[in-house]
Amino acid sequence: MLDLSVNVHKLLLKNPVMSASGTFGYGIEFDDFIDVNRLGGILTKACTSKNRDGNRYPRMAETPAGMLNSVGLQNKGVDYFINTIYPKIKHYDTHIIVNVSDSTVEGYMEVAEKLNQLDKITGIELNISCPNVKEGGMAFGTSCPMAGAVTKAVREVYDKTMIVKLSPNVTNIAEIAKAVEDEGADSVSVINTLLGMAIDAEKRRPILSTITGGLSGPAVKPIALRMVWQVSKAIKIPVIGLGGISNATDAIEFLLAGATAIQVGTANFVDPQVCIKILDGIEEYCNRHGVQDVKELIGALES
Amino acid sequence: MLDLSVNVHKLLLKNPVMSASGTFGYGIEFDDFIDVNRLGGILTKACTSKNRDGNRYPRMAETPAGMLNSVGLQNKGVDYFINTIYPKIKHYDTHIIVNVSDSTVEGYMEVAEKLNQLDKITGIELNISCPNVKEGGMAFGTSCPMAGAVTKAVREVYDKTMIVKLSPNVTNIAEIAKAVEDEGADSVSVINTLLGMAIDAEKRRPILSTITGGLSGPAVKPIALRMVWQVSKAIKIPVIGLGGISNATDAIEFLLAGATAIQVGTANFVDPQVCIKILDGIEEYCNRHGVQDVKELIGALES
Amino acid sequence: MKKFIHDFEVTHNHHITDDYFAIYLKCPVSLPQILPGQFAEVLVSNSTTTYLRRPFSIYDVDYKRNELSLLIKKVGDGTVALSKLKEGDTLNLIYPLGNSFSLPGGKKALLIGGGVGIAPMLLLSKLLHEKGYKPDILVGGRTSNDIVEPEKYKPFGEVFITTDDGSAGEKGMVTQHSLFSGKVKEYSAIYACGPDPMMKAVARVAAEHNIPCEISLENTMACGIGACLCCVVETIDGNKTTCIEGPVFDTRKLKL
Amino acid sequence: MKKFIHDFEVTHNHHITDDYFAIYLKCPVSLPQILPGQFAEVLVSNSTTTYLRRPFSIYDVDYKRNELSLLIKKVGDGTVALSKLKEGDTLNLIYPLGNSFSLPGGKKALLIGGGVGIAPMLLLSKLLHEKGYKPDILVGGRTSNDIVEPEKYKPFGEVFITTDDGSAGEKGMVTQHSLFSGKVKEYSAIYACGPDPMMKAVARVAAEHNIPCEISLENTMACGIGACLCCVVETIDGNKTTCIEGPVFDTRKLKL
Ligand SMILES: Cc1cc2nc3c(=O)[nH]c(=O)nc-3n(C[C@H](O)[C@H](O)[C@H](O)COP(=O)(O)OP(=O)(O)OC[C@H]3O[C@@H](n4cnc5c(N)ncnc54)[C@H](O)[C@@H]3O)c2cc1C
Ligand SMILES: Cc1cc2nc3c(=O)[nH]c(=O)nc-3n(C[C@H](O)[C@H](O)[C@H](O)COP(=O)(O)OP(=O)(O)OC[C@H]3O[C@@H](n4cnc5c(N)ncnc54)[C@H](O)[C@@H]3O)c2cc1C
Ligand SMILES: Cc1cc2nc3c(=O)[nH]c(=O)nc-3n(C[C@H](O)[C@H](O)[C@H](O)COP(=O)(O)O)c2cc1C
Ligand SMILES: Cc1cc2nc3c(=O)[nH]c(=O)nc-3n(C[C@H](O)[C@H](O)[C@H](O)COP(=O)(O)O)c2cc1C
Ligand code: FES
Ligand code: FES
Repeated sequence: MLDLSVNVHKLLLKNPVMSASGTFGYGIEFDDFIDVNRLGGILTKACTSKNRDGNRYPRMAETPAGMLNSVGLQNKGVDYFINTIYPKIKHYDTHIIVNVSDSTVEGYMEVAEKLNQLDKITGIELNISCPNVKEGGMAFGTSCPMAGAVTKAVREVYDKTMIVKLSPNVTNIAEIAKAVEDEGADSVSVINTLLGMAIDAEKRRPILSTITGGLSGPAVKPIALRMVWQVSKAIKIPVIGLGGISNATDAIEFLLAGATAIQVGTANFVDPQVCIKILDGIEEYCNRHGVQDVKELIGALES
Repeated sequence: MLDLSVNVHKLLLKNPVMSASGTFGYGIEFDDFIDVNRLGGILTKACTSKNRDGNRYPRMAETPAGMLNSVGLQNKGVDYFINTIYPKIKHYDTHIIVNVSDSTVEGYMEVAEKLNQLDKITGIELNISCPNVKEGGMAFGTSCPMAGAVTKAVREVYDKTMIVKLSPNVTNIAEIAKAVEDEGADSVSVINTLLGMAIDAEKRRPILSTITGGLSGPAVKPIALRMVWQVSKAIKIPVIGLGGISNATDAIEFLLAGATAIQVGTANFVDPQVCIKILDGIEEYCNRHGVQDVKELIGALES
Repeated sequence: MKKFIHDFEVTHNHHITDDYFAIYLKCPVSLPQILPGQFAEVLVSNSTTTYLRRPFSIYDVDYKRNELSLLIKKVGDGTVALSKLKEGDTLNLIYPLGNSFSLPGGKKALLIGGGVGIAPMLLLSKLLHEKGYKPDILVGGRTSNDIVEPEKYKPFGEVFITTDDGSAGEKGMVTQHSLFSGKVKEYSAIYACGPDPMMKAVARVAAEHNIPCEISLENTMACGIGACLCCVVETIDGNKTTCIEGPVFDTRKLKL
Repeated sequence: MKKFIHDFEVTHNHHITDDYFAIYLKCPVSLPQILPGQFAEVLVSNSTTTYLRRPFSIYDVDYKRNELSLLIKKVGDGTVALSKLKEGDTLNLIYPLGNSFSLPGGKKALLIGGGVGIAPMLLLSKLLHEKGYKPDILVGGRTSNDIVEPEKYKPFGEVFITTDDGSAGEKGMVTQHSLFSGKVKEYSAIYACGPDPMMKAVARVAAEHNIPCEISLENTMACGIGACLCCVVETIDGNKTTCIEGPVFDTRKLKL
């Protein structure tokens, strides 16, 4: 029997395939297309201490093999999440991990502390890498002291599995990974979006209301893969890989590079069934290669 | 009459379209396909103080809307360039700018000093951003002090136009741009390749002999455009934009973002006539938009 | 409403003019019910430069033949690639997406389509006609070339035409059509779809005459299913997704 | 040799087996002379996941009809997309690229093709035949399904076949064919194209018998015209580009 399960710190995932924050709603949006319960986990869209309207439209631009977004953390705040959304999603038989964002350390702490009370939220992902907000966001993720500080502060109020999501917009991502590992992160997810820009040449204007936005999709895969490889060599806690994963081959590449689990983001927009196809494809790959336990693939790159 | 000329420091380019280093050979390779003299300039492949074999095969991997390369500065050294290549290319009626690389500051200086003697080499481009060599290369381009130091040293031995080519693999590219401006760079080119990786899932091995390589092509365009915009706001010397430019619309986006001229790289592999198509397309755009002087477009982004 | 994802078969790709084409698609299973104003997210698999799906209103539905059609204007690489599909090719659709128009309060309604914005008005005029309403259909375009298949609407209501250059119908913008000086007050609802400036003008005129007005927006979308929050429009109740809470909005709710 | 870039018209896409197809292409102008072993860089414009051009040996040339053909094995998205092209479609080629095989020192020569590696051997056998040489053509494959159009070579020489599983011809690898125990010493040249391990084995056997041997390499390429230096192979004289200084190399020069 093929064992597809993996461990991200205390979380036992039934398989390594999760959905990425901000690209999968709360899972519900995909109920018509797939059995969400089959996934290893769901990362919800960002949750902040207060209601946020997000940025003005336009918030997205297609780019070669990818897209830019500047949604800007639109959500109704942690209390709304707890009262209105949580009841609708807690039936899922998979790990529900909430992506936590804010502009201040106190804000991150407030959200984490409140989520700590929810039984079916088995972990959080600290988003210290959002390029689309004026304050906080990516700034936390691009310096070791700030990344360490927010990790440390949230660690004090949060008991369960705490994943820290790293920004790729840095000179040395392994350094940042070490900083958050030192301050108590249980896992890191690599990568958030790369800061990019799109221009409408005819109108001579930026396409996004925010001028710059976050790049995602297949275009970023080579960069994400390199960063997962660098980070997984530098730290001991599990790495969750993401960035452009669109099929099972991509997913396996991330496992080989050192990821314990993977997340699928933008590809969900192109094919809402892609997560399940990736899962089935990983199984097929394991069977074809005589792999009995998917954990054998983690970091198994020969070089 | 439409004026397509632009000034990169002392260089008067007949138009803003140049070929990017390492993707256009010495120009000769394209003689069968286009009239190379029509270009604003040619950037030669990297020239180092000594002969270099480059990295082992495989040196390239296709990626979504792009490619990774790890050629690793293969060239026969500056003396061979002067004696054997220069005589074959000096007839071109366009600016020939040599891309200068090395592993040590002294190496850069040696190459620059020798090139300073060649009449028809009207400028050099300091490549402080090559991700594909073990020593030097990108390391120079990812810290302000090192970028400043090599710029300063070469400035002392080189009189003509000195462009410094920046690495995108940094947290803050504007800072590096300022550092090289302060040390005497006449212009910067933005961007070199992004560090990426590709894996062969079936063989469980990296595709490139060097494991990681430099990402280029349309995939990187949104990142390059953002960096050109950031850099051109931060410094006063002209910015040359490149990264994924594949058609006239792309080129115009870079001009609008603040580039004085542009370079076309990987797109030459897909269409060896693309530089001329871009040039014709810019002309068509200007005519259609009532632009009499292409310089009007530089930094003309409304926001 | 449940959403589906299916591989449709192209039964016919009808090139109407150089710029417009209608593509007829056979569903591999029984078509679910489709409401006027709903759209599909189409996967363009024959273009090297198109990554995300493209949203198109559902133009017509033939439940008997299990077919639906899309009316498309060539504006970029994705739509040009779709125009090249041939009989027998496959097209993957996520559908039916979005909300629908609400029924008018009285008998008469005005349906306005600008250019390819006319697409959702076909199903709407059909439905209104079936339910015993009296729709007038006003089709606007820049030139006569932008007045696409106006005869399709004839069975369901009276058709009026305007063009910017007067090459067909009355000259001027849709809101300058004589309907607006004449019988406009008889309408108990105005429905419109088209370019932004036209939508704003229609909303203004509707407000002036105090007629309920719904417009269908064409915000750029990444997912089409409410997952990405890219397609939002500002309303008096905050940001709403165009793909789930729209594309049809009451103009009084929008911050236009 | 001057290189060209042209839009060819697909005149026929011949599906030989599930895995192999030959695509016939008409040149819009007079075809330049094409040497055996030369290749073309093909732009795949009907695949969303293929960015760079793909190199293929030129299989056959018909100067009278102004046509050339490519023999292609489906291995990934690019080749699968090419297999879907239909008569009348357009295909952009940069060609003719690379060097060619040199003529044998004596009358008899052995041409070896493994799988789709047989492609460049057709023009070569034709040329040798024309010039009065006596080529033997040895075609190897995993199974009989990988022995593609062997009849094409019959007019120009004697054809021998091996398959790994013995489903056609002799069983075993090409270098195990009885030719190598028998008349191998009569050959004054061996030419080969195929998978890496086969090339190594052929080079070894040729060296043992002291027969000059040229192989055609299939290094991955980005540009095909000597501009990128991605396709290099290590030789005793340093790195050489496969696209310009190859794809044909004397095995004694290679560090295999
Ligand atoms: C709900 C909805 C229903 C639609 N119904 C139809 C329909 O029935 N028929 C039809 O032809 N089109 C319709 N559209 C618009 C259609 O989606 C776009 O024309 C299409 O996505 C363009 O794709 P492309 O690759 O050809 O162009 P691109 O290369 O993506 O873009 C070409 C140009 O068109 C502009 N553009 C692209 N998408 C949009 C958009 N959504 N709104 C405004 N400008 C845009 C771009 O800015 C660019 O200038 C609808 C859009 C929405 C959101
Ligand atoms: C000079 C030359 C001549 C060639 N002649 C022919 C020919 O006549 N007929 C033919 O069918 N093929 C030929 N090839 C190989 C052909 O170029 C590749 O099969 C093709 O590029 C694969 O494209 P793809 O998109 O289908 O596969 P990809 O998706 O790019 O790759 C699919 C698989 O094939 C492997 N692959 C891709 N390219 C190569 C390569 N060049 N060498 C080895 N493995 C590769 C990849 O690693 C991957 O595992 C030739 C190659 C060269 C360099
Ligand atoms: C529309 C959109 C919204 C996103 N929102 C969030 C978010 O709220 N929090 C977060 O940590 N990442 C967010 N991301 C980043 C993704 O989770 C992911 O890190 C990134 O898109 C790279 O993965 P991909 O290429 O598979 O999409 C968002 C991405 C997209 C495209
Ligand atoms: C095969 C290859 C070789 C390159 N060699 C060099 C080089 O020698 N020196 C250099 O400064 N940049 C080199 N580059 C980087 C390009 O000049 C350019 O900065 C980069 O590819 C981004 O532009 P593009 O996306 O248009 O290709 C090389 C790029 C490629 C693809
Ligand atoms: S398009 Fe994604 S939420 Fe509407
Ligand atoms: S493929 Fe570019 S040099 Fe050979």
